[in-house]
Amino acid sequence: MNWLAVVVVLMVTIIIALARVFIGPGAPTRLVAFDTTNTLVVSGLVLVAMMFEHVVFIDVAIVYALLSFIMTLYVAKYIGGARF
Amino acid sequence: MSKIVRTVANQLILFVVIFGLYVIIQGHVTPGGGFQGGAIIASGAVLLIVASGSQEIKTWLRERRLSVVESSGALLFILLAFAGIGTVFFFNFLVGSRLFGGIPSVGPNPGDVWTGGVIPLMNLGVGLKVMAGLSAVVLALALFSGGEELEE
Amino acid sequence: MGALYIILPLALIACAVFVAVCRDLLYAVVVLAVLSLLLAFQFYLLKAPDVAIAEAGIGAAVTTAIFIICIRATERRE
Amino acid sequence: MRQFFGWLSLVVLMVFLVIGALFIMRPFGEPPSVMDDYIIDNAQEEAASNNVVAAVLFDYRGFDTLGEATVLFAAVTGALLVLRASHKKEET
Repeated sequence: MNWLAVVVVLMVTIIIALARVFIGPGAPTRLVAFDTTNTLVVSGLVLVAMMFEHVVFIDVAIVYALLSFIMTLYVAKYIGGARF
Repeated sequence: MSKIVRTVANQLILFVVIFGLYVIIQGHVTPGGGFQGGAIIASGAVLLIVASGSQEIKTWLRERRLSVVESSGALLFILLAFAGIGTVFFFNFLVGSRLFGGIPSVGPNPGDVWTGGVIPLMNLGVGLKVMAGLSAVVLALALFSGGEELEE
Repeated sequence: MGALYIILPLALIACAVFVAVCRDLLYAVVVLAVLSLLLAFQFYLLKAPDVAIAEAGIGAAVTTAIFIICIRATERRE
Repeated sequence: MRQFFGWLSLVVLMVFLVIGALFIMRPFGEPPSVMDDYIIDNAQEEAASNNVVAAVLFDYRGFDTLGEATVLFAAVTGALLVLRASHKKEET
């Protein structure tokens, strides 16, 4: 399998989501685009780990999948107007 | 935040802590180590702060206890460093003994947890230190930010 | 492999310029989170998983949390 | 106009420095000394650790990790000192 082509296509989709992060009107649009970027990068990490053929590279993908939604929660709580 | 977020956070904190302990303890075999595992567990504390609010966290997680944990981690690190001073400072004196004393074969191998000499214990000390330190900083900032009245 | 090593640093530079120029601090923090995400991916492609785990743990949760709490306590606009 | 020339000279200086650094820079992946070859060859026997990064951090360069721990301790102490003092002053 040619994993590199899949990763490059994922990078192009990341660039498209990044454009929405840059120009999107308002904070909620940027937040949703940012969450999309999170998911795409996690799948890209798993694909690159399969490309390198090392088992230990999966750990980074697990860490990011566990922790990436925390900043989404923080920005969402800020937009909601609650105190921390 | 809402009940969904609180329930999911209370279930997920277990997995975060277990994965952080895995990263700390396997730090000399797989990528990772004390700093990384401590940062992961501190992120779990940050998740609890955003899910339940800092006023409810304050009832069982104090900065004073966190500073005690951090100082004990630093003390463990420095005592392990001084324990090998018969040869040289930071000497790896546990290689060959019964505790963490195995020596791996040269070249790529899957590895064993019972290797590394003094390195896993130092990983544990640095992990305690980083975990308590980052949690204490974020908790203090959240308490200070939530304690005063904001006009908006 | 060459295409990734060209696309990803360009995206990093674009994110950094946006963070420096933007007047709204909340948008800057969101783009800073994206920057740390892509930086972890870059370290990962350079086969440094130790640094990638550290960047993911610190940049994912703790830095954004500190910045958002500080914006809550102060003004949002620059 | 003067500000424009200032910015222009700054940009020209930065471009000059970056291009000069690209010419001076060592080829990617070439080791700059023999020390890292020694560490890569002997870390598994001397430090008994498969992860060479952990061996360097806690065995070969232990003083650097001690300095990093000191910096973290100072940062946490300063943050707790400042925030706890201002918090207490607001209550009274």
